[in-house]
Amino acid sequence: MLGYTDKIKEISERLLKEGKVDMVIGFKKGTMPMMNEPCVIKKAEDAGKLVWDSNCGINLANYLTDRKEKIGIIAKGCDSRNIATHIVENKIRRDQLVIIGVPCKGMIDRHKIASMSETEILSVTDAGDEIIVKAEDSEKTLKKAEVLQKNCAVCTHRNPVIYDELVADLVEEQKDADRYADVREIEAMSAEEKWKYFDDLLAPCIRCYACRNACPLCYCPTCFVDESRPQWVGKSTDPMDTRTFHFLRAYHCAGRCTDCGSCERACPAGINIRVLTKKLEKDCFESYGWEAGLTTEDRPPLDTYKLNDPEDFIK
Amino acid sequence: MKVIKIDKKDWAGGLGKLSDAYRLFGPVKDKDVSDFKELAAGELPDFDFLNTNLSAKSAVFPQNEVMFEYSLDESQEDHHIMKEPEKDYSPRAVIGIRPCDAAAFLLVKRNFDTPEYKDPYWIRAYEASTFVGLACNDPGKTCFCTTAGCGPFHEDGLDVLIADAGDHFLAKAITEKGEALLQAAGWGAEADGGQIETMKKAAEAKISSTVSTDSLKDKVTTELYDASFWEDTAFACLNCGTCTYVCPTCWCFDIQDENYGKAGIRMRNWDSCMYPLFTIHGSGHNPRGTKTQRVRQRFMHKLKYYVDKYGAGIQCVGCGRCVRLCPVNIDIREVCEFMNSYDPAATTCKAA
Amino acid sequence: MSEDWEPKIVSFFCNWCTYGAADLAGVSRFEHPANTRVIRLPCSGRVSPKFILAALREGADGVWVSGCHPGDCHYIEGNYYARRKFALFKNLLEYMGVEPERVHFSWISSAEATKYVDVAKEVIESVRKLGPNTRFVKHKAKVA
Amino acid sequence: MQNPYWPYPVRIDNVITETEDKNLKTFKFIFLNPEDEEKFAYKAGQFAELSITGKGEIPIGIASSPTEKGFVMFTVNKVGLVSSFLHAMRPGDIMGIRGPLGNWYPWEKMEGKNVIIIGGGFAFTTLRSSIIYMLANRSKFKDIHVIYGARSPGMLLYRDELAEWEKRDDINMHITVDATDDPDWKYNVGFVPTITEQKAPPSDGETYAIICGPPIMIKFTQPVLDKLGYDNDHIIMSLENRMKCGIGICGRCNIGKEFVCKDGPVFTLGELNTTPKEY
Repeated sequence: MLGYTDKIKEISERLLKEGKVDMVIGFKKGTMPMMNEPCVIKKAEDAGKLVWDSNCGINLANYLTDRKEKIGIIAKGCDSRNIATHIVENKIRRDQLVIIGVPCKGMIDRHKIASMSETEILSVTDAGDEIIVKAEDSEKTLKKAEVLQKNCAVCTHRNPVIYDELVADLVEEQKDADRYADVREIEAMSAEEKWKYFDDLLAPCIRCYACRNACPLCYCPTCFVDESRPQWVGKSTDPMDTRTFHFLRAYHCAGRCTDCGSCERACPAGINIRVLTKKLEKDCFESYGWEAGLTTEDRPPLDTYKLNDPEDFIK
Repeated sequence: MKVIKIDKKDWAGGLGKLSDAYRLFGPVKDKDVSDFKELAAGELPDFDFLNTNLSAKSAVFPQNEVMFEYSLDESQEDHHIMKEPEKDYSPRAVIGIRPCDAAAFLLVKRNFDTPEYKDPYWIRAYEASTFVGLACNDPGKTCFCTTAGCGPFHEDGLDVLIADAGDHFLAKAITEKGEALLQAAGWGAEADGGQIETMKKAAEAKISSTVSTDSLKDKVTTELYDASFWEDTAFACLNCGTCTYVCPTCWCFDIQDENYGKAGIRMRNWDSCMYPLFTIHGSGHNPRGTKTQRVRQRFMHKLKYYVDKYGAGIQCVGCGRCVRLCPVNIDIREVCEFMNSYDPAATTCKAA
Repeated sequence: MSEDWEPKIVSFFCNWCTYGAADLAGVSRFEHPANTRVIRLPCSGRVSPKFILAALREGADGVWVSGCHPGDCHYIEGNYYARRKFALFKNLLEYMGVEPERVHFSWISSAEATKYVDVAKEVIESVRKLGPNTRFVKHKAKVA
Repeated sequence: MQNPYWPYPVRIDNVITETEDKNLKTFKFIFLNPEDEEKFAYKAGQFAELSITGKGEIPIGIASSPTEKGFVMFTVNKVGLVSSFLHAMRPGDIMGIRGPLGNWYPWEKMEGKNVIIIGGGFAFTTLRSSIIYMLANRSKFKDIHVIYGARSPGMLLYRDELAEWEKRDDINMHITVDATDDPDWKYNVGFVPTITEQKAPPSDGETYAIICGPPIMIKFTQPVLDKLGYDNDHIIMSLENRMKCGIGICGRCNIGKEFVCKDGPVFTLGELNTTPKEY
């Protein structure tokens, strides 16, 4: 992704200078290795702060919700799909946006790379298809493809689906990715095993809601966890409450989730929460032929129906 | 106080003896993540960690805690009357707590143990605890304890400081409580205290991250509050509660009644100033309704309100957890710098 | 499972069809087991997944949702939307380890008193076979 | 160690529907253990947490006066989970009260001074407490003025008592409603700031003004008081914020370093001007 940053700066500066947008939403370099911080640039002379590398995993569509300004936004494939979803759900208007598309080669898994190093990591830099990991007493070169975020490894929409500017030529899409291997593995378990699997998966959850808040789909004015009349779910870390929270959180993303991986990336407890949203993604694809965020024309699957939708489960 | 040498081969045995007299809490690793848990019989604390994901505050202030029990069954004599549950406040030892986490208890104590009101749950658990600290020989890149009133070998708040010296631990009793614990464990071989001093200097020299806090107390609250940097600082914030939950000095909580048929409990749960629900009025009005207001509250509380209220420095021990675990890299060290160096006059001039 | 255990089924019935069928079964003196607690709703489309989870959390052994046959919705298309919602919901529930026989769906018109009785028996018997529900049941919170 | 979270058990003795919209009810409570009433010694302006077992707690200003013995009284607006449940409760039901909490109007400072009370809507509760208290200690205060406004005559709280106070000559009542089509209405019509401008005495330099009401009323009354010569240290306000613990520990109700529940709810305007306006 070399050269992306320069192009992003150039486009952003131009858009701001020409007054085409009031702000550009992008990433600036973080204070930590493998972390870039979402930021907003309002002046052309500040466009130089913008960066792009393999650490831009947070979904920027999250920062668009209900904004009124004219906005330039940097968008990799998944961001662009969530922007499309935002447009469909009336959380932003298309004509407010100048989408600066980024053909994406995947983001790296910061949890995974951190756990691969004995000592604290000092810096991680992109070098083409490789990344260089510097730690206290070592320097390692890793194949980027081997340390991608799990969702990126199976991504089939790396290129932005809608855009007004493009920072580089489109990249080749991954063709033979097996998107749902992990879901199938769980589906094959017995009810008992499934129950145990999720008990174990969700045990470290501290109910901080980072997964919910990192998700561009979660913008309800009052989340179901905050409703008190009636109260749907308890507030403690009781396993049943935690499970109810994760069930409903995932379900609210049904037919809308683009598998951008923000939830998992944000989770401070390192929980692989995508196995929940991916199940719904898979079902939507298999039952209704639906992939979220590919167009701004079609209604999402729970907002429409076909007369002959499958109903084997109904007596 | 005296310094004891504990051969590592005597470590498990000593802990075994301790478990007769104390409930033991310590860092335990689960799927690569270290956190403080009550140790099962025979379970050893796992010292292979920079710092735990969550702080050790849960040993005294659990994320969910029963305050009262009640019955809603009107055939019962005492229905609808709150009753304090029986709780286990027998001696507990928190083994392997980092000095920063222990120092944090002292900051938090100012909130729970006030001249007017005493929080009985926190105080009883705190008083029942003996804190056995594990000094940091290799502090992390995000540790800024030495400029946050703390340090890798900091002793305030600890009862015993243990330093890992290779094949043995050096244990320094800091309080009588600590001395009693060492005795109960049967560790008694006296050692030279000088080595701890040397290790301490070496560890402190490794701290590369700092904050400046000297000017915070002189800032005018309302000026700092109205500063222009808050909007940019808060932009990336997702308003999740990660920073507050992992923080050893965040103490805010919510109170909830939970009913199970005709009985129930009043409990408290950690809460977070990051959540809109934290402050929303019954009318729907919310004095901290925006993300920027909530982010500002967190930093103003830690770095200004607390400083002014108690005159005892910032409400932060520099453990670096919020820096490491923030999903969007909001960094308290940067914000502290903005605040400490804030000059309203300069900002006004620039704008004009 | 104690001998005299009887499954408790929480039923969410559409006002325009299944609720009427249950009524008709009653006035027609059709015999059927009394394990269901009925909650009447204006449409199967009104059934939120939160309702079903709430029933399980409160200790229901089974949940039964029933509405109008496709094409018969009083509000034209409520049950079509519901159908998709239920399909995804049931799949996710089973994915998380809830037994498939815990939660049931049916289409029963107000004239189908016989179908009502048959499905009621089927629902109750399949839940009886599973035994008391343990999934998603909220017990006293494990708090310190 | 006394547990400050433990509510004294009380029995609902009486429930009065105060307003025509039925959204405000006054609850009279009697302590199950008489010794708890002594522990609950309070001053006008303080509040308490009403604890509904199984639902939660709500912070409510105490409407009865310390000079009234044998019961405590609260007027509650029906808003959320707890207050709605309370509205459905009946005499004889058991619940809890935790307090008294917070500070109070500065009675020591106000002794020997003129006092003007300005209230709007259902914020009149602790003002009722104050009026009863002052009338029971009438000699301690100079002139007392009360300006109290509601949307309509049917929305006024404590109507019987208002009528009685109107008859007295040791308290100057200025009752007002925003509007009314009642031909028998014999008091003022107009918003509180307007009536304040017309009826409130100018400050003699030492007069205290206590204001309680909706934010919009406070916003427009404040300039009127400025004009009448009240300085910021003689304008006293009582704040509301979301609260849980009520004792300055749980962390949510702060304005700057002050907690509304413990350091307030009563502040002078002078004090408020030095804190962030997070209320």
